[in-house]
Amino acid sequence: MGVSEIQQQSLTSEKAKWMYQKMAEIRRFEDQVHETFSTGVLPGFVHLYAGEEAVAVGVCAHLDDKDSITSTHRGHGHCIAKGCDLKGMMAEIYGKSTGLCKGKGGSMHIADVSKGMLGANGIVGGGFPLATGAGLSAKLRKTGGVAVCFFGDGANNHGTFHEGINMAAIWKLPVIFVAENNGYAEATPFEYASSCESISDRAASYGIPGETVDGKDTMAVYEAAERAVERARNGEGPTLIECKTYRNYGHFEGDAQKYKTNEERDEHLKELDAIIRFRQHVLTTDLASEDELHSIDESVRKEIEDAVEFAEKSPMPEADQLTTDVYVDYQPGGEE
Amino acid sequence: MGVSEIQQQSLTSEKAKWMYQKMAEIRRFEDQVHETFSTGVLPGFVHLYAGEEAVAVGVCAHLDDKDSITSTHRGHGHCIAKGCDLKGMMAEIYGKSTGLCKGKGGSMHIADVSKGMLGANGIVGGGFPLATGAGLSAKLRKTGGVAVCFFGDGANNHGTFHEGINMAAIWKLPVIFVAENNGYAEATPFEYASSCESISDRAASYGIPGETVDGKDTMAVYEAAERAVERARNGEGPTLIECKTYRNYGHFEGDAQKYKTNEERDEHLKELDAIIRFRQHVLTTDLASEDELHSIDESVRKEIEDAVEFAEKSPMPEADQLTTDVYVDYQPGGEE
Amino acid sequence: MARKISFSDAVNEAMAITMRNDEHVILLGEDVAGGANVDHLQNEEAWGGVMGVTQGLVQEFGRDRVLDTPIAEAGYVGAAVSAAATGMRPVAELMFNDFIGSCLDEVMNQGAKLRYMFGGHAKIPLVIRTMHGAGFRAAAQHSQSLYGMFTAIPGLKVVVPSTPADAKGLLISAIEDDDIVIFFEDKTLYNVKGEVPEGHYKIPIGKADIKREGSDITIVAIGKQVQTALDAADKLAEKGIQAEVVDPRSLSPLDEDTILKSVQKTSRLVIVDEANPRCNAATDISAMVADKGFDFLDAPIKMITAPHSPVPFSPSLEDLYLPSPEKVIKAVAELIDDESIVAS
Amino acid sequence: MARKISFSDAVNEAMAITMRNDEHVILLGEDVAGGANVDHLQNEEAWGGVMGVTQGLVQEFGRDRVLDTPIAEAGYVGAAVSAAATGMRPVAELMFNDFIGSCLDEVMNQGAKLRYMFGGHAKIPLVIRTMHGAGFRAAAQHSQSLYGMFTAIPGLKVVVPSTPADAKGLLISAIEDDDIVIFFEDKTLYNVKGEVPEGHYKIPIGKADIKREGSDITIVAIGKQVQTALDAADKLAEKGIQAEVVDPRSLSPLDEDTILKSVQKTSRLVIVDEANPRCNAATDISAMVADKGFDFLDAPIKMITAPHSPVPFSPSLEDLYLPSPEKVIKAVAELIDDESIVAS
Ligand SMILES: Cc1ncc(C[n+]2csc(CCOP(=O)(O)OP(=O)(O)O)c2C)c(N)n1
Ligand SMILES: Cc1ncc(C[n+]2csc(CCOP(=O)(O)OP(=O)(O)O)c2C)c(N)n1
Ligand SMILES: [Mg+2]
Ligand SMILES: [Mg+2]
Repeated sequence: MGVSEIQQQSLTSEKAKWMYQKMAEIRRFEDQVHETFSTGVLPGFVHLYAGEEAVAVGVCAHLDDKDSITSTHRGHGHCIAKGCDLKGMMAEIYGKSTGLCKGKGGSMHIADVSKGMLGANGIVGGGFPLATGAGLSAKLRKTGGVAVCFFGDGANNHGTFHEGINMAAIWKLPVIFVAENNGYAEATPFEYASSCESISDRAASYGIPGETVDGKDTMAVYEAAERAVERARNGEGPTLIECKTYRNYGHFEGDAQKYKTNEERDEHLKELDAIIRFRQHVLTTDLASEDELHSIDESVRKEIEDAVEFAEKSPMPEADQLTTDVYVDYQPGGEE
Repeated sequence: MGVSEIQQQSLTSEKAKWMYQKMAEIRRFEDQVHETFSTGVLPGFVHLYAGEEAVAVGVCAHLDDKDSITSTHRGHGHCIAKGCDLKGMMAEIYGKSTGLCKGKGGSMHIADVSKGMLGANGIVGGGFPLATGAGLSAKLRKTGGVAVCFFGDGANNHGTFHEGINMAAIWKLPVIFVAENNGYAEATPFEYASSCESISDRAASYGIPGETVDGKDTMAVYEAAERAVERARNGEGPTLIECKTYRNYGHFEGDAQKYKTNEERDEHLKELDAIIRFRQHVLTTDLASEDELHSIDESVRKEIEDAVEFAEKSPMPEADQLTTDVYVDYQPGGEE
Repeated sequence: MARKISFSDAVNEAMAITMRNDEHVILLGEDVAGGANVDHLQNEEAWGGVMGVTQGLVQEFGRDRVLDTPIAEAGYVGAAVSAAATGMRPVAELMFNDFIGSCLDEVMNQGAKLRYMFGGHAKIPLVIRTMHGAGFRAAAQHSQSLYGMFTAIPGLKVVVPSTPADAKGLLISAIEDDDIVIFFEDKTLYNVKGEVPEGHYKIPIGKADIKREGSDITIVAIGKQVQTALDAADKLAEKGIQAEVVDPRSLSPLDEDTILKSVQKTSRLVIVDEANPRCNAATDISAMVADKGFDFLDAPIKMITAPHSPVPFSPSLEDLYLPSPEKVIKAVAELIDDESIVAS
Repeated sequence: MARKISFSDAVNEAMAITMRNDEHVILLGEDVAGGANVDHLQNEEAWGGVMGVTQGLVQEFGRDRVLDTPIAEAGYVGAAVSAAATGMRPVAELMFNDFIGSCLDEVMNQGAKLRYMFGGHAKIPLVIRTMHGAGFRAAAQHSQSLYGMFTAIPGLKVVVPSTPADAKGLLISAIEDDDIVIFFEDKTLYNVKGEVPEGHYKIPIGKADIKREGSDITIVAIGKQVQTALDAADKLAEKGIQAEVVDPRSLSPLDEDTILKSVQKTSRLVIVDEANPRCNAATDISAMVADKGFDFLDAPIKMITAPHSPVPFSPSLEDLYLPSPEKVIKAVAELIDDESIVAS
């Protein structure tokens, strides 16, 4: 975890604290959802991002509202890192009318287009073409924005990976493809399903740079993303970054995780933990003080409590919401 | 065009003559269809293989009926190289009841499953999963067979390329992926649409061997295919071979070919012509005599004439054929 | 009395039995076993399907016949098509029917058409098992009921069972069938238990089943909605109205005769289909009756379906989205022109 | 009298006009220009679409706005969806509607659902132009009419024009619409000429058009089959039967009122739809009338469609596959119960 020169230049104290805060928010948000889910209150499929915080935050640290991201079924972390409102997110997961999507989307479809968050996505591989299109749009509209596609190791074998990256490459679009290689797609190991050793090896197929970083080393992700975003903003085209990471929970809530070993879990949940490591880094490099981080921890705890309270107290959507928002200019009649 | 040792060992005089014959059949068949099409007799879209004979023949020289191939919209050459009946093919292109598919398929869907020819295909990229499945089937049924997927440079950017090859690779299936890079997909150059320099570069994504050969050098294709088929039969998994080639005619009959230059056409139709070069090779290496080749030319001419006559004289399918062959065990009622 | 097992176990049994009988039957799909290449698992599954429906099969048949695939629906469904064309009898699992978006070409343009395009010189003995249905709070991309889309495609057979016993007998028929069969399993039915015969038995594809006899009105219902119809019928019976509940069981082929005979008897028809309302199985059946059974009808044909909207996530909305016995009863009241039926 | 131009030119004009008015309108698809990166072509097209429909546009608008794509339907249709969600107004060309097999997810699970799943906080002003229809000897994978599949999907609008003037006015409406519109062009109509107004005009999506007035029977026909219906109507007129021909023009939304009013007037309905017969637009319209217009009907609702088979290649079979005026007349004769109509 050496402190390179680039990073010393680019990472301000303010940004470091923002990153720490976002990582803490993600972790606490997910731990909270995990706990609440176990009580049976939450509907549907929920996929938690805990453990992978360094990826979403290390990348989104370089983005602002004019930049877009596409996400996955495991999208809470991307949402938080891209600035989505925690209360609106939590309410959405509860299916409440105050949710970011009025309760119509749920965990797998949280979005906030105004923030450039183009949606969690229930379809594996769904994000590649969307990110490419957002990059095309940014280029044509000359916004200076970039698009980031977060995707899993499982998605790396879907046809849309190939089509999306190839198109971004031939058109030199400002897109960054960020693989979150957490070792498993559901219960299937990366090594079984993928014929490549590293996902970044596949960059060569598209004549673009590819690199693999320790995805639990926040600074490593941050630096790789910095290079890629700069390339994209300079009109040099896409980059593929593979972040080796690990999800702390199961594929979704309810997964017995028979495919994991105790050793790997222990290692990842303890010494390899991204937040512990980033905290250490920030302290060592004097980017923030113990006190500052402590007060962030406290405020995050409060934020999440508030979000839960907000979600719990919010009403469910009313019946008249069922067929609104299907079209812009008309509402299909119900069947009764 | 050096004569390597392998090739001297493997290419018998008999096989060389068979190859010459098949190449001549393809060329003459396609020239004939081109001519007939211009008279307005032939229905539909017709994509001609003339110019690319070395690929289909150089590969299929290593196959027999237990081996399968998948083909493309430009399928006549693959059909002939895999042993489909010329009369049945021609009748099919005319839409006659005596066609290989009873006139129901047409040029884009000629097939003869008994010969391992799993169909021309109107869907670009349609062949990748099918070839992988045929390879899986051969492996599970332990037939010793291999499957070959012929595909174009345009298809190389379709998602099925990625999915099919990845699956064949992880399961080490006996499949050979043969790119026919004729420089264009319809009116779009390979270099524009593909972010790779060579299609074979993409083999690295799948941890399999990839090589590029002069696809108009029959022996180069033959040798590359020999290595790949051996690898496949030995259970070592798939190979990707890119054959650089050229189509003598337009994308389909009726294409003005504005995207080609006169120089490239001249070069390809004359000094680079695969049949002229293979003829030369066969004579130089004494695999056949001038007389033998001449009599092959004559018999091929006769064969094609017979095929045309057969097709012309054959009847159109009867009305009762409209809804047969949809299901194995019942015939859906017509709407009158 | 036969033993009672769950819908999920019935489906599992059908696979186990056919796999024992014919070594060409293989399963493939995402995590149908799970844990491939995991040292401590070997021939032990990690999952046995996302809902556990294929549990135990890799233990019995090994990983060559219970094949975990990459997330590549076009790849493995297309592979299953040609494996079928070349001598295998695969059962491919498309985890959610919504994922047809990633492999429609392989089903519609390859699988369904090969036999016809090849002039009958091919057969594709393939089953695609897939999960459908709303009510699971799985939101818009994991809750659709797309059997109408498949019914529209010539060359496919489409089966939508509503009970464990039907599921088992129909799945055995599907696997032994020489055509492609798309086999729909409602995710909210998996835990429902019912009497299921032991061993090998077949229910023919293309035969509707009268789930309840009645003389006053015909209710044709699909999949899980058969239960909605039966619940409505129970309540109607309390009001003296005898509803006949017809379960088509397969939508392609459709057993037109059984439906028409019932309408001939009752003169009134309500169709319950939880799919979106346009170009769906409900309209298909209605149109068939409006043509061939017009003279039997004394009243309009009513359809109870989902509205023309994606499936909402929020439980409050999703419950409204689905058909219900109340909605069915309301439609019946309209047809019988007796509002008092709805009242209580 | 307005000038006469072809259907193809009418479509082309609609694109040119909207592109001039709004720089956010771009075209993308395979060979919409053709010849990208070819030295001697530059901003000159090689093709301008496989049927030449987009000819001249790259010359006027340049390659940034008339964008040739790789053969990657999921890629570029998906890209068009998010480009639309982020401020562009793309017109993506899916060369043949059959290729939806390669990009259904992008249309059905992304494009059509994003707005709803995002609680209304997104709009997708995207048009997908696509070719459909049999009769071109293009065989099973290039001849389907799949508008029923799209009509079934909430979130999409579906337009199927039958004349050059409708095509232009509807395509302008589609491009200026804030929802996804799937715009169907029958490949056998491209050379058909008709009067087409100059300049910018819109025909509203969701308004049917009565292509011929009549009082004895209603014929609802879709796309190219409007002409089949008109031909049948001419022959029926010779026998003294006045058929009203209704062209829905858009299937989603469907102008139910115009259809119902016509049936109210004529009491009889035939629907002509060249799609395969199951779960198609014909059954959809029939079922709508069998519900909401039942009391108007004096006879069964007949549907003239293709049979339940893939599109055959052979001309002799393909001609039988398609609806024809004769088939329509035969259906009318049945409904009016006068076999003498068919005789000559
Ligand atoms: C097209 C498609 N196929 C399958 C699924 C079911 N599914 C949901 S998540 C998942 C695994 C994804 O693995 P990966 O991409 O590695 O992401 P991770 O869950 O590890 O973050 C699968 C198979 C899906 N949602 N979409
Ligand atoms: C999925 C799909 N997309 C588009 C087409 C239309 N199309 C037919 S052939 C072709 C070009 C194919 O190019 P290539 O793969 O290089 O093969 P070639 O024609 O050069 O042999 C295209 C775009 C198609 N048939 N299928
Ligand atoms: Mg993963
Ligand atoms: Mg090519």
